[in-house]
Amino acid sequence: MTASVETVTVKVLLFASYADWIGRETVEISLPAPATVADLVRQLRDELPQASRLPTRPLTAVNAVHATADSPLREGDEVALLPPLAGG
Amino acid sequence: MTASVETVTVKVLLFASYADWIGRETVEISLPAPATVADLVRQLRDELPQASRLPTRPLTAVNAVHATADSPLREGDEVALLPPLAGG
Amino acid sequence: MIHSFLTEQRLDVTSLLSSVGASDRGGIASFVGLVRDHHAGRQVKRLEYSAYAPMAEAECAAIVAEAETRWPVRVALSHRIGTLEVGEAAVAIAVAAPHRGEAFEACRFVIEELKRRVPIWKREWYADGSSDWVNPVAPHAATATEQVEVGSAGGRHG
Amino acid sequence: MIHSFLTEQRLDVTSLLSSVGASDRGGIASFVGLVRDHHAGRQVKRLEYSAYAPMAEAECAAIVAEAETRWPVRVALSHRIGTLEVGEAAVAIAVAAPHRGEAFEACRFVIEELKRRVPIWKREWYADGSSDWVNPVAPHAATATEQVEVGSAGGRHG
Repeated sequence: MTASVETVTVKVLLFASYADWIGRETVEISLPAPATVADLVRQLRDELPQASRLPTRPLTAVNAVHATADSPLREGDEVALLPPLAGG
Repeated sequence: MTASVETVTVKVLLFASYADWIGRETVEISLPAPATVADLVRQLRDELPQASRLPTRPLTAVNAVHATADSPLREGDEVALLPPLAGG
Repeated sequence: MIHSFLTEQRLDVTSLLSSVGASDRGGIASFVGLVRDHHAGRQVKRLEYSAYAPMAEAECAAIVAEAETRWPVRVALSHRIGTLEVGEAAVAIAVAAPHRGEAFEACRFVIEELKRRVPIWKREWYADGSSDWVNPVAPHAATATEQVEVGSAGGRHG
Repeated sequence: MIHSFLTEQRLDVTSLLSSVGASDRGGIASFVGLVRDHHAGRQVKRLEYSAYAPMAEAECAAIVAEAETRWPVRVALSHRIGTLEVGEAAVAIAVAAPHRGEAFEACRFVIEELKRRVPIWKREWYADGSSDWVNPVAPHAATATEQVEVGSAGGRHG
Protein backbone atom coordinates (compact mmCIF):
# COMPACT_ATOMS: atom_id res chain seq x y z
CA MET A 1 0.00 0.00 0.00
CA THR A 2 1.53 3.32 -1.16
CA ALA A 3 1.40 6.48 0.91
CA SER A 4 -1.66 8.47 -0.10
CA VAL A 5 -0.81 11.73 -1.92
CA GLU A 6 -3.25 14.58 -1.62
CA THR A 7 -4.45 15.74 -5.03
CA VAL A 8 -6.39 18.65 -6.52
CA THR A 9 -8.81 17.87 -9.31
CA VAL A 10 -9.73 20.72 -11.63
CA LYS A 11 -11.73 21.11 -14.80
CA VAL A 12 -9.79 22.56 -17.72
CA LEU A 13 -11.68 24.58 -20.34
CA LEU A 14 -10.22 24.87 -23.83
CA PHE A 15 -11.27 27.42 -26.44
CA ALA A 16 -10.78 28.31 -30.09
CA SER A 17 -7.42 27.12 -31.47
CA TYR A 18 -6.52 25.25 -28.26
CA ALA A 19 -9.77 23.27 -28.41
CA ASP A 20 -9.07 22.49 -32.07
CA TRP A 21 -5.53 21.25 -31.38
CA ILE A 22 -6.46 19.08 -28.44
CA GLY A 23 -9.72 17.94 -29.98
CA ARG A 24 -11.87 18.66 -26.96
CA GLU A 25 -13.30 21.55 -24.98
CA THR A 26 -12.93 20.21 -21.45
CA VAL A 27 -10.41 18.00 -19.68
CA GLU A 28 -10.50 16.88 -16.06
CA ILE A 29 -7.06 16.66 -14.49
CA SER A 30 -5.71 15.74 -11.07
CA LEU A 31 -2.53 17.29 -9.72
CA PRO A 32 -0.45 16.68 -6.59
CA ALA A 33 -1.32 19.33 -4.02
CA PRO A 34 -0.41 22.10 -3.66
CA ALA A 35 -0.71 23.00 -7.35
CA THR A 36 -0.48 26.17 -9.39
CA VAL A 37 -1.58 27.13 -12.88
CA ALA A 38 1.98 26.53 -14.07
CA ASP A 39 1.88 22.97 -12.67
CA LEU A 40 -1.39 22.35 -14.49
CA VAL A 41 -0.05 23.57 -17.84
CA ARG A 42 3.12 21.48 -17.44
CA GLN A 43 1.14 18.33 -16.65
CA LEU A 44 -1.34 18.95 -19.49
CA ARG A 45 1.50 19.34 -21.98
CA ASP A 46 3.04 16.09 -20.70
CA GLU A 47 -0.13 14.01 -20.53
CA LEU A 48 -1.84 14.97 -23.79
CA PRO A 49 0.52 14.66 -26.73
CA GLN A 50 -1.48 17.15 -28.79
CA ALA A 51 -1.09 19.66 -25.95
CA SER A 52 2.57 20.20 -26.74
CA ARG A 53 1.46 22.92 -29.15
CA LEU A 54 0.24 24.95 -26.19
CA PRO A 55 2.52 27.77 -25.13
CA THR A 56 4.44 27.05 -21.94
CA ARG A 57 2.79 30.11 -20.37
CA PRO A 58 -0.60 30.56 -21.96
CA LEU A 59 -3.15 33.15 -20.87
CA THR A 60 -5.25 31.53 -18.18
CA ALA A 61 -8.26 32.18 -15.99
CA VAL A 62 -9.30 30.48 -12.78
CA ASN A 63 -13.04 30.49 -12.15
CA ALA A 64 -13.51 33.10 -14.90
CA VAL A 65 -10.94 35.55 -13.51
CA HIS A 66 -7.59 36.23 -15.21
CA ALA A 67 -4.84 34.24 -13.47
CA THR A 68 -1.07 34.09 -13.52
CA ALA A 69 1.34 31.15 -13.66
CA ASP A 70 1.66 31.06 -9.87
CA SER A 71 -2.05 31.31 -9.11
CA PRO A 72 -2.92 28.44 -6.71
CA LEU A 73 -5.49 25.81 -7.67
CA ARG A 74 -8.17 24.44 -5.38
CA GLU A 75 -10.34 21.35 -5.68
CA GLY A 76 -13.11 21.90 -8.23
CA ASP A 77 -11.63 25.04 -9.84
CA GLU A 78 -12.42 25.75 -13.45
CA VAL A 79 -9.22 26.62 -15.24
CA ALA A 80 -9.52 28.15 -18.69
CA LEU A 81 -6.64 28.19 -21.16
CA LEU A 82 -7.17 31.26 -23.31
CA PRO A 83 -5.70 31.51 -26.81
CA PRO A 84 -4.57 35.02 -27.89
CA LEU A 85 -7.59 37.27 -27.39
CA ALA A 86 -9.08 38.67 -30.58
CA GLY A 87 -12.15 40.62 -29.53
CA GLY A 88 -13.08 44.00 -30.96
CA MET B 1 -9.81 121.87 -53.92
CA THR B 2 -8.34 119.44 -51.40
CA ALA B 3 -5.70 116.87 -52.32
CA SER B 4 -7.45 113.62 -53.23
CA VAL B 5 -6.80 110.82 -50.71
CA GLU B 6 -6.93 107.27 -52.01
CA THR B 7 -9.45 105.15 -50.10
CA VAL B 8 -10.42 101.50 -49.75
CA THR B 9 -14.09 100.68 -49.41
CA VAL B 10 -15.00 97.36 -47.82
CA LYS B 11 -18.18 95.63 -46.74
CA VAL B 12 -18.26 94.67 -43.07
CA LEU B 13 -20.32 91.63 -42.03
CA LEU B 14 -21.58 91.39 -38.46
CA PHE B 15 -22.87 88.25 -36.78
CA ALA B 16 -24.58 87.04 -33.63
CA SER B 17 -23.87 89.30 -30.61
CA TYR B 18 -21.99 91.88 -32.71
CA ALA B 19 -24.95 92.25 -35.06
CA ASP B 20 -27.24 92.62 -32.04
CA TRP B 21 -25.10 95.33 -30.45
CA ILE B 22 -24.67 97.37 -33.60
CA GLY B 23 -28.20 96.76 -34.78
CA ARG B 24 -27.26 95.74 -38.31
CA GLU B 25 -25.65 92.88 -40.21
CA THR B 26 -23.67 94.80 -42.80
CA VAL B 27 -21.84 98.15 -42.82
CA GLU B 28 -20.00 99.71 -45.73
CA ILE B 29 -16.92 101.62 -44.67
CA SER B 30 -14.21 103.60 -46.47
CA LEU B 31 -10.69 103.79 -45.10
CA PRO B 32 -7.59 105.75 -46.17
CA ALA B 33 -5.33 103.45 -48.16
CA PRO B 34 -3.36 101.41 -47.34
CA ALA B 35 -5.58 99.85 -44.68
CA THR B 36 -5.44 96.79 -42.47
CA VAL B 37 -8.02 94.87 -40.47
CA ALA B 38 -6.81 96.74 -37.36
CA ASP B 39 -7.45 100.09 -39.07
CA LEU B 40 -10.96 98.96 -39.97
CA VAL B 41 -11.80 97.88 -36.44
CA ARG B 42 -10.44 101.14 -35.01
CA GLN B 43 -12.49 103.23 -37.43
CA LEU B 44 -15.63 101.17 -36.85
CA ARG B 45 -15.33 101.61 -33.09
CA ASP B 46 -14.88 105.37 -33.59
CA GLU B 47 -17.65 105.89 -36.15
CA LEU B 48 -20.45 103.76 -34.70
CA PRO B 49 -21.04 104.52 -31.02
CA GLN B 50 -22.61 101.12 -30.42
CA ALA B 51 -19.44 99.54 -31.82
CA SER B 52 -17.42 100.47 -28.74
CA ARG B 53 -18.55 97.16 -27.21
CA LEU B 54 -16.53 95.35 -29.86
CA PRO B 55 -13.21 93.96 -28.65
CA THR B 56 -10.21 95.94 -29.86
CA ARG B 57 -8.92 92.80 -31.59
CA PRO B 58 -11.91 90.71 -32.55
CA LEU B 59 -11.69 87.52 -34.57
CA THR B 60 -11.93 88.52 -38.21
CA ALA B 61 -12.10 87.04 -41.68
CA VAL B 62 -11.36 88.68 -45.02
CA ASN B 63 -13.29 87.19 -47.92
CA ALA B 64 -14.30 84.23 -45.75
CA VAL B 65 -10.74 83.36 -44.70
CA HIS B 66 -9.46 83.87 -41.15
CA ALA B 67 -7.45 87.11 -40.96
CA THR B 68 -5.17 88.82 -38.47
CA ALA B 69 -5.00 92.43 -37.29
CA ASP B 70 -2.35 93.27 -39.87
CA SER B 71 -4.08 91.60 -42.83
CA PRO B 72 -4.24 94.20 -45.65
CA LEU B 73 -7.60 95.28 -47.08
CA ARG B 74 -8.34 95.78 -50.75
CA GLU B 75 -11.22 97.54 -52.46
CA GLY B 76 -14.39 95.46 -52.33
CA ASP B 77 -13.18 93.04 -49.65
CA GLU B 78 -15.76 91.44 -47.39
CA VAL B 79 -14.55 91.73 -43.81
CA ALA B 80 -16.36 89.65 -41.21
CA LEU B 81 -16.17 90.42 -37.50
CA LEU B 82 -16.62 87.10 -35.75
CA PRO B 83 -17.89 86.89 -32.16
CA PRO B 84 -16.42 84.08 -30.04
CA LEU B 85 -17.01 80.88 -31.99
CA ALA B 86 -19.45 78.48 -30.41
CA GLY B 87 -19.86 75.62 -32.87
CA GLY B 88 -19.95 71.99 -31.83
CA MET C 1 -25.90 67.81 -55.26
CA ILE C 2 -23.07 69.70 -53.62
CA HIS C 3 -22.22 68.39 -50.18
CA SER C 4 -23.16 70.71 -47.37
CA PHE C 5 -21.75 70.48 -43.87
CA LEU C 6 -24.46 72.71 -42.40
CA THR C 7 -28.03 71.55 -42.25
CA GLU C 8 -31.32 72.62 -40.73
CA GLN C 9 -32.48 69.00 -40.65
CA ARG C 10 -32.09 66.66 -37.69
CA LEU C 11 -28.73 64.92 -37.87
CA ASP C 12 -28.79 61.32 -38.99
CA VAL C 13 -25.88 59.66 -37.20
CA THR C 14 -26.52 56.22 -38.68
CA SER C 15 -26.24 57.57 -42.23
CA LEU C 16 -23.12 59.46 -41.29
CA LEU C 17 -21.51 56.27 -39.95
CA SER C 18 -22.45 54.26 -43.03
CA SER C 19 -21.16 57.00 -45.31
CA VAL C 20 -17.59 56.46 -44.08
CA GLY C 21 -17.61 52.72 -43.39
CA ALA C 22 -15.95 50.49 -45.95
CA SER C 23 -14.71 46.95 -46.06
CA ASP C 24 -11.08 48.07 -45.89
CA ARG C 25 -11.58 50.46 -42.97
CA GLY C 26 -12.12 48.46 -39.83
CA GLY C 27 -12.73 51.15 -37.23
CA ILE C 28 -15.14 54.06 -37.04
CA ALA C 29 -14.74 56.62 -34.28
CA SER C 30 -17.49 59.14 -33.94
CA PHE C 31 -18.48 62.13 -31.88
CA VAL C 32 -21.95 63.54 -31.35
CA GLY C 33 -22.53 66.80 -29.50
CA LEU C 34 -25.95 67.15 -27.87
CA VAL C 35 -27.80 70.20 -26.61
CA ARG C 36 -27.49 70.19 -22.84
CA ASP C 37 -30.25 71.28 -20.50
CA HIS C 38 -28.07 73.67 -18.54
CA HIS C 39 -25.15 76.02 -19.05
CA ALA C 40 -23.28 78.16 -16.55
CA GLY C 41 -25.88 77.35 -13.92
CA ARG C 42 -28.92 78.33 -16.01
CA GLN C 43 -31.63 76.03 -17.31
CA VAL C 44 -31.58 75.94 -21.11
CA LYS C 45 -34.88 75.46 -22.99
CA ARG C 46 -33.57 75.54 -26.55
CA LEU C 47 -30.69 76.73 -28.69
CA GLU C 48 -30.39 78.69 -31.88
CA TYR C 49 -27.31 78.07 -34.01
CA SER C 50 -26.35 80.53 -36.73
CA ALA C 51 -23.34 80.62 -39.03
CA TYR C 52 -21.39 82.68 -41.50
CA ALA C 53 -22.42 79.98 -43.92
CA PRO C 54 -20.00 80.29 -46.89
CA MET C 55 -17.01 80.53 -44.58
CA ALA C 56 -18.31 77.77 -42.29
CA GLU C 57 -18.72 75.44 -45.26
CA ALA C 58 -15.23 76.25 -46.50
CA GLU C 59 -13.66 75.75 -43.07
CA CYS C 60 -15.44 72.42 -42.62
CA ALA C 61 -14.22 71.28 -46.02
CA ALA C 62 -10.68 72.36 -45.14
CA ILE C 63 -10.75 70.53 -41.81
CA VAL C 64 -11.99 67.33 -43.45
CA ALA C 65 -9.31 67.62 -46.14
CA GLU C 66 -6.61 68.23 -43.53
CA ALA C 67 -7.69 65.19 -41.51
CA GLU C 68 -7.80 63.02 -44.63
CA THR C 69 -4.32 64.19 -45.61
CA ARG C 70 -2.82 63.70 -42.19
CA TRP C 71 -4.31 60.24 -41.50
CA PRO C 72 -5.52 57.42 -43.80
CA VAL C 73 -9.11 58.20 -42.88
CA ARG C 74 -12.45 59.00 -44.38
CA VAL C 75 -14.33 61.77 -42.55
CA ALA C 76 -18.00 62.76 -42.48
CA LEU C 77 -19.10 65.90 -40.66
CA SER C 78 -22.45 67.55 -40.14
CA HIS C 79 -23.42 70.59 -38.07
CA ARG C 80 -26.96 71.63 -37.49
CA ILE C 81 -28.12 75.24 -37.61
CA GLY C 82 -31.44 76.82 -36.68
CA THR C 83 -33.45 76.04 -33.56
CA LEU C 84 -32.59 72.92 -31.54
CA GLU C 85 -34.34 71.42 -28.56
CA VAL C 86 -32.55 70.00 -25.51
CA GLY C 87 -31.15 66.53 -26.26
CA GLU C 88 -30.92 67.02 -30.02
CA ALA C 89 -27.61 66.57 -31.83
CA ALA C 90 -25.85 69.78 -32.83
CA VAL C 91 -22.81 68.19 -34.44
CA ALA C 92 -21.92 64.71 -35.62
CA ILE C 93 -18.55 63.48 -36.85
CA ALA C 94 -17.68 60.02 -38.13
CA VAL C 95 -14.15 58.93 -38.98
CA ALA C 96 -13.31 55.55 -40.49
CA ALA C 97 -9.75 54.25 -40.59
CA PRO C 98 -7.91 50.98 -41.08
CA HIS C 99 -6.82 51.18 -37.43
CA ARG C 100 -8.66 52.54 -34.43
CA GLY C 101 -5.88 54.81 -33.15
CA GLU C 102 -6.02 56.85 -36.33
CA ALA C 103 -9.81 56.98 -36.23
CA PHE C 104 -9.81 58.35 -32.67
CA GLU C 105 -7.04 60.87 -33.32
CA ALA C 106 -8.60 62.20 -36.48
CA CYS C 107 -12.07 62.40 -34.90
CA ARG C 108 -10.69 64.40 -31.99
CA PHE C 109 -8.79 66.65 -34.41
CA VAL C 110 -11.96 67.39 -36.40
CA ILE C 111 -14.07 68.41 -33.39
CA GLU C 112 -11.28 70.53 -31.91
CA GLU C 113 -10.64 72.30 -35.21
CA LEU C 114 -14.35 72.80 -35.76
CA LYS C 115 -14.65 74.56 -32.42
CA ARG C 116 -11.54 76.62 -33.09
CA ARG C 117 -12.11 77.70 -36.68
CA VAL C 118 -15.67 77.31 -37.93
CA PRO C 119 -17.79 80.50 -37.66
CA ILE C 120 -20.88 79.21 -35.89
CA TRP C 121 -22.62 80.85 -32.95
CA LYS C 122 -25.25 79.78 -30.53
CA ARG C 123 -27.86 81.66 -28.61
CA GLU C 124 -29.31 79.98 -25.56
CA TRP C 125 -32.91 80.50 -24.51
CA TYR C 126 -33.49 80.05 -20.80
CA ALA C 127 -36.40 78.90 -18.68
CA ASP C 128 -37.13 82.51 -17.67
CA GLY C 129 -37.60 83.60 -21.30
CA SER C 130 -34.29 85.46 -21.57
CA SER C 131 -31.56 84.55 -24.01
CA ASP C 132 -27.81 85.01 -24.41
CA TRP C 133 -25.08 84.38 -26.93
CA VAL C 134 -22.70 81.71 -25.73
CA ASN C 135 -18.99 82.34 -25.38
CA PRO C 136 -17.37 78.94 -24.77
CA VAL C 137 -14.09 80.63 -23.86
CA ALA C 138 -15.57 82.66 -21.00
CA PRO C 139 -19.14 81.62 -20.34
CA HIS C 140 -19.59 84.14 -17.53
CA ALA C 141 -18.03 87.15 -19.21
CA ALA C 142 -18.84 86.70 -22.85
CA THR C 143 -18.83 90.31 -23.95
CA ALA C 144 -15.75 91.44 -22.07
CA THR C 145 -13.42 88.81 -23.48
CA GLU C 146 -10.55 89.83 -25.66
CA GLN C 147 -10.55 87.34 -28.49
CA VAL C 148 -7.45 85.43 -29.39
CA GLU C 149 -6.95 85.44 -33.11
CA VAL C 150 -7.25 82.21 -35.03
CA GLY C 151 -4.59 83.61 -37.34
CA SER C 152 -3.33 81.35 -40.08
CA ALA C 153 -5.92 78.70 -39.47
CA GLY C 154 -4.65 75.18 -39.87
CA GLY C 155 -1.04 76.20 -40.07
CA ARG C 156 -0.37 74.83 -36.62
CA HIS C 157 -1.51 71.47 -37.81
CA GLY C 158 -0.13 71.39 -41.33
CA MET D 1 -33.90 41.22 -18.28
CA ILE D 2 -30.25 40.97 -17.34
CA HIS D 3 -28.02 43.10 -19.52
CA SER D 4 -25.80 41.13 -21.81
CA PHE D 5 -22.71 42.53 -23.51
CA LEU D 6 -22.51 39.65 -25.98
CA THR D 7 -25.15 39.19 -28.64
CA GLU D 8 -25.75 37.11 -31.74
CA GLN D 9 -27.96 39.87 -33.17
CA ARG D 10 -26.76 42.62 -35.50
CA LEU D 11 -25.50 45.56 -33.45
CA ASP D 12 -27.80 48.56 -33.27
CA VAL D 13 -25.48 51.55 -32.96
CA THR D 14 -28.30 54.10 -32.88
CA SER D 15 -29.89 52.42 -29.84
CA LEU D 16 -26.52 52.21 -28.16
CA LEU D 17 -25.98 55.96 -28.65
CA SER D 18 -29.44 56.82 -27.33
CA SER D 19 -28.97 54.54 -24.34
CA VAL D 20 -26.15 56.74 -23.00
CA GLY D 21 -27.29 60.18 -24.17
CA ALA D 22 -28.88 62.42 -21.57
CA SER D 23 -29.64 66.08 -21.28
CA ASP D 24 -26.79 66.64 -18.84
CA ARG D 25 -24.18 64.80 -20.91
CA GLY D 26 -23.30 66.89 -23.91
CA GLY D 27 -20.85 64.68 -25.76
CA ILE D 28 -21.01 61.12 -27.00
CA ALA D 29 -17.87 59.46 -28.33
CA SER D 30 -18.31 56.12 -29.97
CA PHE D 31 -16.33 53.38 -31.62
CA VAL D 32 -17.56 50.76 -34.04
CA GLY D 33 -15.33 47.93 -35.22
CA LEU D 34 -16.27 46.45 -38.61
CA VAL D 35 -15.32 43.15 -40.22
CA ARG D 36 -12.65 43.93 -42.81
CA ASP D 37 -12.41 42.18 -46.15
CA HIS D 38 -8.74 41.30 -45.77
CA HIS D 39 -6.26 40.35 -43.09
CA ALA D 40 -2.55 39.67 -43.33
CA GLY D 41 -2.80 39.73 -47.11
CA ARG D 42 -5.64 37.21 -47.40
CA GLN D 43 -9.16 37.87 -48.60
CA VAL D 44 -11.66 37.35 -45.80
CA LYS D 45 -15.13 36.06 -46.65
CA ARG D 46 -16.64 35.94 -43.17
CA LEU D 47 -15.73 35.74 -39.49
CA GLU D 48 -16.79 33.60 -36.60
CA TYR D 49 -16.55 35.09 -33.13
CA SER D 50 -16.68 32.85 -30.08
CA ALA D 51 -16.27 33.66 -26.41
CA TYR D 52 -15.79 32.21 -22.95
CA ALA D 53 -19.17 33.78 -22.28
CA PRO D 54 -19.46 34.03 -18.48
CA MET D 55 -15.96 35.47 -18.18
CA ALA D 56 -16.45 37.77 -21.19
CA GLU D 57 -19.64 39.17 -19.66
CA ALA D 58 -17.92 39.70 -16.32
CA GLU D 59 -14.89 41.38 -17.90
CA CYS D 60 -17.12 43.68 -19.97
CA ALA D 61 -19.07 44.64 -16.85
CA ALA D 62 -15.81 45.31 -15.01
CA ILE D 63 -14.44 47.48 -17.83
CA VAL D 64 -17.64 49.54 -17.97
CA ALA D 65 -17.60 49.95 -14.18
CA GLU D 66 -13.94 50.99 -14.23
CA ALA D 67 -14.58 53.59 -16.94
CA GLU D 68 -17.59 54.95 -15.08
CA THR D 69 -15.55 55.21 -11.89
CA ARG D 70 -12.59 56.87 -13.51
CA TRP D 71 -14.53 59.42 -15.59
CA PRO D 72 -17.97 61.03 -15.15
CA VAL D 73 -19.30 58.97 -18.04
CA ARG D 74 -22.05 56.58 -18.99
CA VAL D 75 -20.86 53.64 -21.11
CA ALA D 76 -22.69 51.22 -23.39
CA LEU D 77 -20.87 48.28 -24.93
CA SER D 78 -21.95 45.48 -27.22
CA HIS D 79 -19.92 42.71 -28.86
CA ARG D 80 -21.32 40.40 -31.44
CA ILE D 81 -20.59 36.67 -31.49
CA GLY D 82 -21.41 34.01 -34.07
CA THR D 83 -20.93 34.38 -37.81
CA LEU D 84 -20.40 37.87 -39.28
CA GLU D 85 -20.19 38.97 -42.88
CA VAL D 86 -17.66 41.50 -44.20
CA GLY D 87 -18.73 45.06 -43.33
CA GLU D 88 -20.84 44.09 -40.31
CA ALA D 89 -20.15 45.58 -36.89
CA ALA D 90 -18.36 43.29 -34.44
CA VAL D 91 -18.16 45.72 -31.54
CA ALA D 92 -19.84 49.00 -30.67
CA ILE D 93 -19.06 51.30 -27.77
CA ALA D 94 -20.80 54.54 -26.85
CA VAL D 95 -19.61 56.86 -24.10
CA ALA D 96 -21.50 59.96 -23.00
CA ALA D 97 -19.87 62.61 -20.83
CA PRO D 98 -20.42 66.21 -19.82
CA HIS D 99 -17.25 67.12 -21.76
CA ARG D 100 -15.88 65.64 -24.94
CA GLY D 101 -12.34 65.01 -23.67
CA GLU D 102 -13.65 62.58 -21.07
CA ALA D 103 -15.91 60.90 -23.61
CA PHE D 104 -13.00 60.28 -26.01
CA GLU D 105 -10.62 59.09 -23.29
CA ALA D 106 -13.12 56.71 -21.76
CA CYS D 107 -14.17 55.34 -25.15
CA ARG D 108 -10.55 54.64 -26.06
CA PHE D 109 -10.01 53.01 -22.65
CA VAL D 110 -12.97 50.69 -23.14
CA ILE D 111 -11.91 49.40 -26.57
CA GLU D 112 -8.28 48.95 -25.46
CA GLU D 113 -9.30 47.07 -22.32
CA LEU D 114 -11.78 44.97 -24.26
CA LYS D 115 -9.05 43.85 -26.63
CA ARG D 116 -6.66 43.21 -23.75
CA ARG D 117 -8.93 41.40 -21.30
CA VAL D 118 -12.14 40.01 -22.76
CA PRO D 119 -11.95 36.34 -23.79
CA ILE D 120 -13.27 36.48 -27.34
CA TRP D 121 -11.73 34.77 -30.36
CA LYS D 122 -12.25 35.03 -34.06
CA ARG D 123 -11.83 32.57 -36.86
CA GLU D 124 -11.45 33.96 -40.34
CA TRP D 125 -12.79 32.15 -43.38
CA TYR D 126 -10.91 32.93 -46.56
CA ALA D 127 -11.82 33.08 -50.23
CA ASP D 128 -10.06 29.71 -50.84
CA GLY D 129 -12.29 27.95 -48.28
CA SER D 130 -9.61 27.63 -45.60
CA SER D 131 -9.88 29.21 -42.16
CA ASP D 132 -7.62 30.34 -39.36
CA TRP D 133 -7.82 31.60 -35.79
CA VAL D 134 -6.68 35.20 -35.58
CA ASN D 135 -3.87 36.26 -33.30
CA PRO D 136 -3.88 40.07 -33.27
CA VAL D 137 -0.52 40.10 -31.50
CA ALA D 138 1.32 38.18 -34.21
CA PRO D 139 -0.91 37.65 -37.23
CA HIS D 140 1.74 35.77 -39.16
CA ALA D 141 2.90 33.46 -36.40
CA ALA D 142 -0.22 32.89 -34.38
CA THR D 143 0.56 29.50 -32.95
CA ALA D 144 4.18 30.09 -32.07
CA THR D 145 3.62 33.15 -29.95
CA GLU D 146 4.43 33.08 -26.28
CA GLN D 147 1.51 34.76 -24.59
CA VAL D 148 2.04 37.64 -22.24
CA GLU D 149 -0.08 37.25 -19.15
CA VAL D 150 -2.88 39.68 -18.53
CA GLY D 151 -2.12 39.26 -14.85
CA SER D 152 -4.05 41.42 -12.42
CA ALA D 153 -6.41 42.74 -15.03
CA GLY D 154 -7.36 46.34 -14.56
CA GLY D 155 -4.71 46.93 -11.94
CA ARG D 156 -2.64 48.98 -14.36
CA HIS D 157 -5.54 51.33 -14.74
CA GLY D 158 -6.97 51.43 -11.23
